Formats: sequence, C-alpha cells, structure tokens
Amino acid sequence: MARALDSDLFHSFLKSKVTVVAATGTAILFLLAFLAPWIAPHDPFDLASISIMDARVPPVWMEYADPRFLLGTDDQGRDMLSGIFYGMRISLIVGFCSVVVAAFIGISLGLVAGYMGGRVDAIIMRIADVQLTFPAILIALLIDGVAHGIFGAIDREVFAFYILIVSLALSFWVQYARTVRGSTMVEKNKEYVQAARVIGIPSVIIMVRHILPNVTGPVLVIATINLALAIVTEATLSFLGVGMPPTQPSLGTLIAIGNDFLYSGEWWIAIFPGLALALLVLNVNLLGDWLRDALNPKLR
Amino acid sequence: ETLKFAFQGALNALDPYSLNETFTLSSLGNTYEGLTRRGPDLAIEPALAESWEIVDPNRWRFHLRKGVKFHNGSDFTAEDVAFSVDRVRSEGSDLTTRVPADAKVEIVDDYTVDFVLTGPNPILHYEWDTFYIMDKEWTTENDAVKVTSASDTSANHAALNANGTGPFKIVSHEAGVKTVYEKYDGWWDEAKHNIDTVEFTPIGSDATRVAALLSGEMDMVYPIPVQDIKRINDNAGTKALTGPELRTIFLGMDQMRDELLYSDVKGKNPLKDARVRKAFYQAIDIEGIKKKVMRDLSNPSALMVSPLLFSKSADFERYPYDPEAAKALLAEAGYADGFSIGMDCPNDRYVNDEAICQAVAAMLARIGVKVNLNAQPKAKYFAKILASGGYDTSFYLLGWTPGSFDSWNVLDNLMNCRDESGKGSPFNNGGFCDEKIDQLTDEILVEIDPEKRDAMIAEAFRISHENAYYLPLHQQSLAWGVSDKLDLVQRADNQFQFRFVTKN
Amino acid sequence: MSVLDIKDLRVEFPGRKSVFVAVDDVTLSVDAGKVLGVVGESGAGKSTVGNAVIGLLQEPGHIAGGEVYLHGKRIDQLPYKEKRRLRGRKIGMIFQDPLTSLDPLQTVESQLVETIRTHLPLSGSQARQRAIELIEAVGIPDAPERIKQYPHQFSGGMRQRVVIALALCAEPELVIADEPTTALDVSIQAQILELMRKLCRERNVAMLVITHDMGVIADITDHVAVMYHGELVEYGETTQVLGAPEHPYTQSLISAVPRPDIKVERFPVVNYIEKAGTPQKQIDIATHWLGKARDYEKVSGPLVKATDLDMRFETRGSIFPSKRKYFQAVKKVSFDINEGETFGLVGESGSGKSTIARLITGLYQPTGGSILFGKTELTSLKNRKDVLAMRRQMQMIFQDPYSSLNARMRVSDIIAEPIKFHRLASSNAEVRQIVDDLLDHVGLGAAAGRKFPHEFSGGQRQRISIARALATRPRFLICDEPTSALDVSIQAQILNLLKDLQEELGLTMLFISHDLAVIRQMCNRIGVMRHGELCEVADCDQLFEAPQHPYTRELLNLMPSLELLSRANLATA
Amino acid sequence: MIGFATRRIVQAMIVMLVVALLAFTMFRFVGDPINQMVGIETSIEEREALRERLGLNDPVPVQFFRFVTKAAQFDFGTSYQFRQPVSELFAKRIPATLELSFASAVFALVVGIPMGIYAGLNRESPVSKLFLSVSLIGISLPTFFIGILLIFLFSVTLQWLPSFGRGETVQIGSWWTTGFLTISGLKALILPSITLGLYQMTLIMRLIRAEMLEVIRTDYIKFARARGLPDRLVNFRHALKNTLVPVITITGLQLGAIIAFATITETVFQWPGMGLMFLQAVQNVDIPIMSAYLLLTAFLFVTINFIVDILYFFIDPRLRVGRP
Ligand SMILES: Nc1ncnc2c1ncn2[C@@H]1O[C@H](COP(=O)(O)OP(=O)(O)OP(=O)(O)O)[C@@H](O)[C@H]1O
Ligand SMILES: Nc1ncnc2c1ncn2[C@@H]1O[C@H](COP(=O)(O)OP(=O)(O)OP(=O)(O)O)[C@@H](O)[C@H]1O
Ligand SMILES: [Mg+2]
Ligand SMILES: [Mg+2]
Repeated sequence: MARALDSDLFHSFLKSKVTVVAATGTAILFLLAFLAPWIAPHDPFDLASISIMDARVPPVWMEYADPRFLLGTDDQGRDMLSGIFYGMRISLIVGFCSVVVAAFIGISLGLVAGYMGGRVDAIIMRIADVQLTFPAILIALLIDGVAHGIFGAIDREVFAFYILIVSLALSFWVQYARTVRGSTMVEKNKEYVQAARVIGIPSVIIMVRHILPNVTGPVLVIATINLALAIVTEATLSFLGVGMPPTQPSLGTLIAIGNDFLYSGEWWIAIFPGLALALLVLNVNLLGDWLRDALNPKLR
Repeated sequence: ETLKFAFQGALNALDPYSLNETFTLSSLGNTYEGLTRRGPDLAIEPALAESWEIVDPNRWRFHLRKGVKFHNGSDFTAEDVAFSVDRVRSEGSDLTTRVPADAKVEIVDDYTVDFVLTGPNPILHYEWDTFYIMDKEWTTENDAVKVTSASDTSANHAALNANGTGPFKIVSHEAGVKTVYEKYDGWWDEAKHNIDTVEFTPIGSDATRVAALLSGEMDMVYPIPVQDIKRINDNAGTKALTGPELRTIFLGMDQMRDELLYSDVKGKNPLKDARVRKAFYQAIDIEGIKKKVMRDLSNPSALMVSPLLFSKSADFERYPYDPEAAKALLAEAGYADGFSIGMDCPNDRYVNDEAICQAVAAMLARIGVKVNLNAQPKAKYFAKILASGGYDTSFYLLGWTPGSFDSWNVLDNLMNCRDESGKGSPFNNGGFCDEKIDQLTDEILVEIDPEKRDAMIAEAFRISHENAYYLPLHQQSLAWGVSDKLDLVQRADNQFQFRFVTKN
Repeated sequence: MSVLDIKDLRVEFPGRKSVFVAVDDVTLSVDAGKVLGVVGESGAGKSTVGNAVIGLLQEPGHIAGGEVYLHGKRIDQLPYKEKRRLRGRKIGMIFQDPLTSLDPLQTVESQLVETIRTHLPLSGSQARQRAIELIEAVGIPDAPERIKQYPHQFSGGMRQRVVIALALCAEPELVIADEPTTALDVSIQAQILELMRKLCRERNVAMLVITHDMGVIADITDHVAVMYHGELVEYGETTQVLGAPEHPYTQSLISAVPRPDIKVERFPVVNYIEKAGTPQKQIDIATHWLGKARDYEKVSGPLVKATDLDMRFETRGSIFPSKRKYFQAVKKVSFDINEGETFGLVGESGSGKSTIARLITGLYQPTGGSILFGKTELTSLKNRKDVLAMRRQMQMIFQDPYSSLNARMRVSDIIAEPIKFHRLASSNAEVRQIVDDLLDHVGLGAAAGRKFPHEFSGGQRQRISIARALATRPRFLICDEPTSALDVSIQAQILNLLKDLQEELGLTMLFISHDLAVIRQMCNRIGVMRHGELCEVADCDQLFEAPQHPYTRELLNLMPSLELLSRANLATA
Repeated sequence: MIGFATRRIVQAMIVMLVVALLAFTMFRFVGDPINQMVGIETSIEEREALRERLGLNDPVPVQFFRFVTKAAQFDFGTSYQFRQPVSELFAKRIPATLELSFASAVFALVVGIPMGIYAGLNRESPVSKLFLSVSLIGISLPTFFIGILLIFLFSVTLQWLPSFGRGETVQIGSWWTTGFLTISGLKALILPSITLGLYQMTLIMRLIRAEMLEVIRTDYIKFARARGLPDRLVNFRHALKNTLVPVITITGLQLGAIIAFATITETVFQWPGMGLMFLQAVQNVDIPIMSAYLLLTAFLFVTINFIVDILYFFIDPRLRVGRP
C-alpha cells in the first residue's frame, strides 16, 4: 500500500487536478449508485409505494413543490432523486457486466489470434470484421427482434437486462481482441516467452500466465472508456425502446421518458438524469483519459 | 395557399380498400369520396349519392349525383358503384364488412343503384363515408382490379396512385417521406377551403413534431402529446385544439383459458372470478389517471362506448375507486396475498398508453397484484394480442372506436363469444362468453324502433358492467396542434379533412 | 580558438522528490578538424551533454549552470528562434539509431531538400543537386536513383549514411555524433567510422563523438573525455588517457575491455563501481541441490551433433506454392559440441546464429537435417514426455536482459517456474530454498526474489536469467549474445560468472556473439558464420592466429585496433 | 498492389457472405414471414400455397443460394409494410443517408483534426484542456438527447434552422436527390450532421491528439528538430503525416459507425433516409427491409474499409497492411 501511494502513477494522478476531481466524482457517483437501496429516500421499483397523484411534482425550490421530493417526481410519481440513484445503479451494472463479458471474449480471442497466428488468426480477425459491420444499436435491435421471434413474447423485465449485456458485449469485444492481438504479437516474440517455451511450458499456460498480464494495460484503458460508452449506448437503446423497461428505469430510460416532457415545462424529468449521466460519463472518461496517458510509457 | 401538416405515422398504401385504419382512410378521404360523407358534427350527408330511400325493408335505393368527374376526367356512374362494391368485398380487401357479403347490387340506370339485402339493416350506410368509390375504367385499365392485400408481394397501380372524385388529388406520394396533394378544380361541390397545395410529412418523434409546429415549419400537426398542449397554447402563433374523441380506452382480461399464460397462479384462472375483476376495477383511480396522466383531457367512462354515441349513457356510473373494497374482494376470492400477472400494452398507439398502463400497474400493486408490464410498439403489440397472435395475452389495454358510430358495433366486435380462431367477436381478446349478450346483439341488429333498440343495448351494457367483463377507463381527447393562421374543423372521429380548412 | 567550448556545464532534471543532476561541472572544448570522444558507462550523462549543446534537452531537463560557446559566441542563452537557426546550420547532430531517425513517410530526397532549403538560399533544383552530391559523398552508389527512395528501402548502414548526410548538408562547423555506430554491424561500423574520419579531415569540422565503445575511441578520436556519474573524471589526449589512465574508474574501465589477443582466466572486474554486486556465496556443488541428480547418461561421442541443418522461412505466403517466397536462414550447417566444452558461434548480424540456437532448443522446427543430443534425435521427438525431458537438459540465456524476464512476475516466481513445472522439488519450502540458493549463487542475494525485474539493472537481470536457466539443472546451456546489451564493465562480471558456473557444474555451452574478443575469452572451439553458412570451425587460438577462411580474416581485420588499450592492459594486468 | 487488392476483395466477399447468412437466418427464423404477410382470415391452405410460391418449403441451402443470388442483383424482396420492392425503397432513401453521413464526417474531420493537432502539440495549454473537456460532452450524452436539445435551441427558441426533414432537394440523374444545392437543403443539414458528427469528432480529435503526442517523441521528429527545420515543417509535414496512418483506420471504422448511428439522428430529425426506414421496419417487423439494411450497411462498411486499405498505399510507402 505504501508503495502504491509512493508510485509514479499515483503522483501523476495527484498532479492532475482534473483527474483528482474526476476520481472523486466517480467515487461519489458509484457510492450513490451502489448504496441506492439504503440512501435513496424512496424505492422507485416498488410500485405499491408510488402514487400517480404525486406525478410531475417540481423540484423543491420551485412553486408547487413537495418537500418529500427533492428533485421533483416523474410522470408516474416516482421520486427523481431516488430514480437517479437506482437508475445509475442499473446503468452501471449493465455497463460493468457488458464490459466484463466483452473483455473476456475479446481478450481470449485476441490472445489466441495473436499467439497462434496464421489461419486461426485470419479466421478470428474476419469474424471481427463481420462484427464491426454491426454497431451496438443494430445488434441490440437484432437480438431483441430475434429473441422476440424465437421465444415469442418475452418478459421485458427479465430479458431486457440480458439482451442489453449481450448486445453491448458483442459490439465491444472486437476492440479488446484487436488490441490484445496486437500486443500479443509483440509480446510473443519477446524473449521471456521464448524462455518459457524453452522450459517446456504449454501454450495455454504461456498465454494466460505470461502474456496476459503484460497486455492488460491497454485493456484497462479501453474498459474505462467502454464503460462510459456502454452507459450512453444503453441510454440510446432505451430511446429506441429496447433498453431497460420503464418499471426498472436506467438513467437512459429516465432520459428517454423525460424527453417527452422537455417542451411542457417539466424539464426536470429529463434534465436531472441527463446531468447525472453526463457527470458519470464525463468523470469515467476523464479517468480513462488520464489512465491512457499515464500508462503509455511513450509519453513519459 | 399551401397547407403543411404532419402526423405521427406514415401513409403507406393508397388503395382505399387495403387498410381499415383511421389515418389511411382519413387521408384518402380527401381524394376519394363515398356515397355518403360526414359533416363537421359527424352527421351523415349526401356525397356521391344525392339522396337515398328504403324502397322496402330489404331494398335500399341510391340516387347518384350527376356530372361528377374523377380526377382523370372520366365520369362517375352507377357502374363505378357496382364495381366498387364488388372490389371492396373481394379477396384481399380489409374493408369487406362495409357491404354485407350477401347483399346484391342492382343497377337501375346510370345514376340509380339498388342494394338488395337478405334482412333488414338500419345501419347499412353508417360506415359508407369511408367506403370510397373508385373509377371502374381507371382501375381496370391499370390492371388494379385486385386489391393489393397484405399478402401481396407487389403493389399494383391503385396502391401507388389515386384517382378519386374528392377535392384534392395526390400529385406525388413517397411512402413514409412525403405526400403532396393539389386542389382538384373539377370538384362537384363548392370549395369552402382556400388551399391549393397540401404537403403531408410523417414525423414519428413527438418532440420533433411539436418542434416543427412551434418553429412555424408546420401549419398543423397531430396528435400532440397532452403535456405539450400548454406550451403550444402559450407559444405565439399556435394553439392546441382539443375535443372529445369517440374512442374508448379499456382494459381486457383473459377469461377463456383455464390457466393464465402470464401469472403465478397455476391451475386456475383468477380472472374468471368476477370478484377479482371487480377488485381490479375498484383499484383503479381513474380520476388520478385523468388528472396526472391525461392532464384532464379525458372523460372517465363507465361504458364501453362514448356517451356521444349512446343516449342512455347517463344511467351508468363507474364503480367507485376504493382500494380497501378491492382488497376485500380479492381476499373473498381467495387471493388475499395477491398474485402476479403479465400485462400487455402498446406504447405508440393511444394517448399516453404506456403511462396509463404503468399507473394501473402501480395501483394494482397497492392491492397486492404484481403487474409485469410488457409495453411494445403497436405492430408487435397487435401481432401478439390479436387473433393472428393467438390472443397471446392475459391482461391488456385496448381502444375502440365503433366505425359505424353505433353501439351495436361494440357489442358485435368486442362482447360476443368467440372461438379460439376468433370466430364470433374477433376482438373479444379476453374471450369471455355471455349467451345473453350474444342474443341481445342479434336482436339489436334487426330492431328498427330506436327506443326498443336503445333499451336492449343498455341491457347488454348493464350485463357487461355488472360482471366487469371489461374495465372501461375513459374516452381520450383529440389533441391537434394548429397554427393561428389556420381555420379548421376537428371532427370527433379524428379525421382531418382539408375541405374544412382555410388559411390566412 | 576552439569551435566548441563548454564551461562548467550543469544539467538538472527536476524530479518528483529531488533534483537529479545529470551533468555536473563539465568543461570541454573541441577544435576544428579534431575529434573529441566522450566515454563512460551507461547513464553517465554523455548524451545529455550533446543534447545540452544543441538545445534539445528533454523536458523538464534544463541547463542549470555553466556556459556553452560556439566560436566564442555564447549559445546556451539564445532565444528559441536563434537557437533553432544554429541547428543544422552550425551544429549537426547524428543519433544512435539509423532505423528510427528518418521519417518513414518521406523520401530521402525530400528530407534532404527541405533541410538544405531551410538553411541555404538555394532553389529547388539546386538543392536537389546538392542532395545528390551529398549522398554520393557519403558513399552511396547510384545517388540520383536511390535518393528518390524511402528510408525503408535502404539498409541500416546506408540509412546511417543518410543520417550523416542530413547532419552535414548545411555544412555545420560542429558535428555531434551520439553513438553513431552502436546499432550497426562490425563491418558497417568500420565503414562509417572511416567516413567520419574522412569528413573531419577534408571539411575541417569539429566532431564530438559520444560512445561507450573503447574500440571506437581508440580508432578515431584525438581527445577523450571520460564521464562517470555526470562528472568528468578524466580528459586529455586519447593516447595518453588510454595508454596511461590516471583515474581509477578509467583504469578499471579499460581493464574490463576484453582483449582479442591474449586469453585471460578471469576478467578484471570494474571495482570502482561501488555496487558491483555482492560477492558470490561459494557452495559445495557436490552436496548442493544443483549438483545432485546430475546423473545424466554418459555419452561416448559429442553431446550435440548437428548435421546438415537447414532452415528456411516463408517470407511471402500464398495459396499457390509457386508464388511463395522463402528466405534460407541456415544452410547445411554441421558441427559437434563435446561434453564440457564451450563452442562459440561468431558472425555478422543476420548470419543465422540465433536461428541455430532456436533450432537446437526446439523453438523452430528445422526444414532439413538432424540434431542429435546424446543419443536422442531432437527433430523427430513427438512424445510429450520425451520433449519435456529434453527441455530440462537444455536451457538458454537470451541477449536482451530487458525483455527476457516477464515484467509482471516476481523474480522468485520467475526462477521457481521451471522447478515447479518439471517437478524438481517435492515441497514448496524446498522450491523456496532452491530459489534462494540460486539467487545467492549468481550474486544477487535471496532478498532479490521478492522484487520485480524492473527494479534491477541490466546486469542484475542477466544474472536472474542465468539463475532461471540453472533452475532445471541443465546439462547444456545456450548463451545467445548474453552481454551485447551490456556495458563492458558489467559484461566482465557476467562472463566471469558464466565461466565459474561452467567450471563448477561441468556445463556444456554454446556461446553466440558477434564480438570476437568476447568469443576468444570464452570459447574452446569457434564456428564462423556468414549468410547462413558455417565457413570455418577451428580451435580458438588457431582461429585467431591462423585464420583459414577469407571471411574470418576479414572479420579479424575489421576489429577496431586496440593497440593503445593493449598497452594499457599490459600495464595493469 | 493488385495482388493485395484482390486479396482484400476476396476477404470482403467472405465477410459479405457471412453477413448475408446472418440476414438470411433472420429472415427465416425471426417469426414466420407468412404470419407477417397475411391477414387474420387467411386459411391454412392459402398460407401453404403462399409458402410454396415464396419458396419457403425448399431446402435451406437452396433458399440461401437464392437469397444470395438475388441480393447480389440488389433484389431484396418486397417490403411487408410498403408492398414495394425493397431495392426501390432503398434507392430513394440512400442519397439522404449518404449525404447526411458525408456532411457529418466532414464536420467531424474538419473540426476534429485541427483541434486534435492543437491539443497534441500544446499538451499543457489551457486551451487544449478546454477542447478536450468540452468535446467530452459529445460522448457524455446520448445522441438523441443532443439532437432534441439542439432542436429546442435552434429551431424552437431561435428559429434559425429547420427541425426536421431535408428541405428542398434537387434531382440529379435518375434517382439521386441532393440537398447540397439549395439553401434550405443546406440549412436542414446543419443540425442533424452536428448531432451525428459530434461523437466522431470527439473521437477523432482525441485520437489525433494521442497519436500526435507519441509521434512528436519519436527519434525522427527529434532528428528533424536537430536539423533545425522550422516548427511548421516538423509538425505538419513530418508529425501529422505519421499521425494519419492509424487515424485513417479508425476514421474508416467510424464512417461505418456514422451510417449505423444515422438511424437515431434520422429518427429525431425525421430525416428521410434508410436509417429511419430501418427503425420503422424494426417496429413493424418488416424483415426484408431489415435484412437489406444489414447487407447494405455491411457493404458500405466493407467498401470503406477497402478504400482505407488502399489509402495506405498512398500514405505509407512501407505498405503497412498488417492490422494493428
Ligand atoms: N528526460 C529525462 N528525465 C529524467 N532523467 C533523465 C532524462 N533523460 C536522461 N535522464 C537521466 O540523466 C542521466 C544521463 O542520461 P544520458 O542519456 O545522458 O546518459 P548516457 O551517458 O547517454 O547513457 P547511454 O550510454 O545509456 O546512452 C541518466 O541517469 C538518465 O536517467
Ligand atoms: N521467424 C522468422 N521469419 C523470417 N525470417 C527470419 C525469422 N527469424 C529469423 N529470420 C531471418 O533469418 C536470418 C538469420 O537470423 P538470426 O536471428 O539467426 O541472425 P543472427 O545471426 O542471430 O543475427 P543477430 O546478430 O542480429 O542476432 C535473418 O536474416 C532474419 O531476418
Ligand atoms: Mg546516451
Ligand atoms: Mg541473434
């Protein structure tokens, strides 16, 4: 720990004020999201606790406000503040899960492609090409459509989450695969890999034990940026109607709902979740930016 | 003058018999005309038929208007009427019910046509304002006699072009992008409008549609979200027109299956129990929905038909909103702890449809019923809950406007028994079956005395109300956004007719 | 008056915790037509001096004191614009790596022309004419044609010539060459040095040559400055400094240079370096783990016998066999290595030395020929158990100490890996004991095991590599240029260690190098390679004294003359 | 060059075939197309006849072959919604989408590249930090939200720019319509292309900055400075050009993404392009349009990638064709 505090990375971190602010911001937002069930004043997922008569109450500093609802309520009478906490939680969980799945697929395929080379590499990279022709939105729409086609009516509340994760993961893995493949091709020619081969260690172990830890730097950077991207993409998908269901709103769903109330003067329904999303994405991105520069030895 | 307007959906087919859907029929009503038409107050007026008489109970005689010319210049005659009747009843038409299948058409002379029925039918011509007459020659010449139906893989001439007798002709049409109309100078009626060109653009996004009106790019847009009405009224140069619509929004429940498709209750169907249905009814705070979701632009309804269409509406009253009573009813029925149920809901069909469903879900949650809401775009929604989808639903929200503006249509379509494939009342998705209502429906059809007829209708509605076969919610309001430059008529059937428009 | 005068130069790199003084109190001068050499260990501040003169110190480095004069005019305080005008026009700079010093996306011509036109008032065609002349002057044939090509179409040596041409194109009065030949082969190095010498003479430029190669110093410099830890420890005429070094660092540095002429038992170690590595703990091999289980089957003939080895690489793949292109890296090579001896392989870069090492270790499959290890034919081993058994008997030490250790593993894990993998120890405690012993044995101390590789210097890392190679208790050790990335002083330590180990453990070694002097010190028998072929195999002394093959003779001639050094050595030895 | 080009074309064709397989699978398995086509009343016999007529009873490989051969001739069947040949529908919509994508790509490049260069060269300057932070807005908010905010600001409040559609278009040749030639067409392009291009602009700017930071630390840049070349020459001639190589790859990929993201922008601005049609098709389960859209975007993407690879030949003499 002491060593970590004394490291160059940590000092470059402290030197960049923007990053410190971003990290603090991220930490606070993450905490708010994950502690939502304990700190949110209301439970927006508990339908029995919300009342339509509380709908569209403005934030407390405006006329006709209700002191129970600090940031007002949405069109169903859900507390905006609690909705944002819970929504952020869902957005983050979707983001995290999709990034983890994407990273897992991408890293495995990238390692194999880079290490094996030749035909295996060509096949994996062509699959990646096919994948690249389908951005996340298309994939989500297609998966949603296919799921409907195959399972008939599906239960949105249950499946939306998985559909989102699969489609986001499917559209993100290529980046990891390409990056890892590139670094693997460099690493595999390094002498430590040859040393391991001379010892007689099998390829799989070499890939996992020796190469993998040496190619994770860039992966970390992609992951932070993808986390932000996943959250925004999920928001877009909500707008298209294939995001989280309105009964379990993510930040994106909240914005998509609030969208309808932008002109009618109930701006808080869209603007507060929008601000929360922007803050979250901005902070995570700023951290990712800094990490990208800090981990790049060429820039030191 | 040029009129620019936007609607939320697209005008896909130009064949007047392809699709029985309000907007399509409304759009084509500016180009085509029927034997009758409806005025600003929906009263039936003569159109291509100058007058008609019931020669004997089974024979109706229509005297056609003389000197009417189609847009392509050919004359309108009895031949065209007979041809249109055949065509509208042919395979592929979506409007086959406009003329009873067993009715015969007899051409008396060039300008007189007789309809021979197999039994009396006092409402034969009620829907004929949207049964448009086509030109026999034009249709035959262009090889478009066959109606372009849903199963056709290519569209014929009539689906891509239009040739009617109406006040406007279509000069260009790109489905989903833009349709341009031009004034028809040879129209038989005196033009009260001052419009030369009409440009229609579909704009799917509510916000964009409203923005287009606010920024002055559009003269008229509809529908507008209820929440934006205030803004449109506050904005200089635009106003919102609202008015009662004939459509009734209601909730339906599966009362046919022995076990619900989407519920945690196994082995039995709780919705077959009238107490459960009534509990649902009383759990719904309709005033709350009216105030908060509909922003007072709705009329809570105890009936499955608009009070404007039925004289005895005032006799019916909703069961009061009473969650405690609802809980008691549930407990009585053996569901003291509630249960869960899947609910289907469209999200782009009716005014605030999804928000209503959400509100209902929250209200039912208060009496212990957990609703899993599945809100989808209308195409997917209808494909699921209607006959074509095998009535794949347990609990759903639907809206109904009787096309004939008469209660019989409601009984016939929504309240009679049906079998699994939909024979009977095809839109009775819940599939409840009450012999008494079926019997009344048959009697009402042939009853000519209005007093007796209304009494029988009231009886049928009373049975439905008492058993809570449906949970009627409200009649929604029309909401159009209109530029101050425009003077127009907002008809309760939500049809937008250019002939009522003046622009200055 | 000298061309360049440096007075009391001090360069600082402000760090996070303290200010790092890279150069302190350095005073130098260079005259026209003369060459000043700057030597010293890696990190002594040599490059920093050069960068300070031309004003290209990397941020946050800055000149913290002292003055720099060019022709008596102070230049270190000039504003940015004027300093920039000096670059190229008055001071030319040549960097170490010709492969990365040229913009890969511009033709040689355009890089030359833009530089010429920046400094000299010439028209486009005049500049082009001058560019061609310059390219001819540095000895590249077909200049008008070649100049239109891109850097990647030139060989390394030619690229370094282009770099020199670029540095000279505006006729600077001072040329700073920062390790101009380190990345090059001996033969090309000789040509480049000859070229620089000629330039100096003919154009009367002053030259500052930075290097750590004593051979280069002895070859071309008139004066030499020796730097140690940012300070100038000795400065004077080359003959005098090399012949009679005064400062102990200079003395030990010179003594560590391997001599091609006489074979010594051990290299004199640079004892001036304070942290020269803790002295090895002597262990009794007979009782120790390393010595145990060395009961390899005795072989009658040679331990390794390579016959007609062939290796070709596919350089262009195609689905049509006729369209494929191959490169023959090793052609019909045969040699034997006897148990207990050290066999050396020399030859220029790319001659196939490493390829042979990899063929023997099984990293590559040969396209032809056979390798016998004892009685086992290596090329046809299929059974995984046999393969592993072979792997255990053979280990390799790699050239680059920086990339041969996995940066993400602790040193103890790196060394333990082969032990665990081959199940050479029965318990974790035993593994730990063995690792500690090995670390002690290579002179690092058991405490080093808890650290990560980046916490070690190049020489220390090479020791870790050696410990790892020993961990399987091998019988045959392949050393592929184990010291070419290291300083002479550290090289001496490593070579000593290898010699000791061989004596103690009776290892058989294949020692690969392009440095003839090192080969001479290490090997019993030597093979000389060129273009994938083995030209000559001979006993060490015989090869140096009476080379048979013309290529061997050429190689021996190319070695920078170390006469001056030899004398010095004799003095200290 | 020719060998390289043919190899790329073969690979592109394989990619297209795989996409075609996906599109075809969707065709076959996402709901029964017959159900989408016929009404409630259609009898079982009629359905069966239609099945036979459409060839849905043939073996799957035969159907796939037919699908591919037809697709290769730009025959994607008939839209369920519009009952018109999908290819005709697309022909009308493609110009709108391509013009929008082009405009936003130009916006992204013209704004992104100079800002990226500036931020790369002046790493510590407050202006470049401002660029970086402000541009993050482009990726912090979902596209649709930005679009609606822009409409709110520029159409509703200021009434400067139109909120929907392409404005007036001019017909060029038999099927291309362009909005570039009329004032209203150009005005209509502004908001959608900013909305669509903002994300790519941010990305390109950050990419150029990162590459620039690396390139200016390379030896050849150091050597160029040591030769006394003026900064302008060093930065633009040497540094920028070397920066471009990786940037072109990503930009090429991004162009593909632009076309996909156009669906959302087109919805928000009611832009009559193929993205809008695609989304409507998704809502109406109009599978012929969906699969044609897939194939078309894949085709555009593959073409762009091919062009990018060819561009390398002109930018990088070393023919760095191996992907990173
Ligand atoms: N940019 C920098 N920041 C911090 N310290 C630096 C920087 N550049 C060089 N140094 C330090 O200054 C010292 C001198 O470096 P310099 O490059 O001059 O050594 P050198 O003698 O040229 O070594 P070599 O033979 O390895 O090239 C080294 O200890 C190095 O770590
Ligand atoms: N995997 C490979 N594919 C293609 N060519 C190769 C491969 N490995 C080596 N070569 C080529 O084979 C030749 C011999 O290489 P090798 O590494 O054995 O040379 P070397 O004598 O060790 O040189 P150096 O002193 O530079 O290490 C070189 O020209 C090299 O380019
Ligand atoms: Mg140096
Ligand atoms: Mg080698």
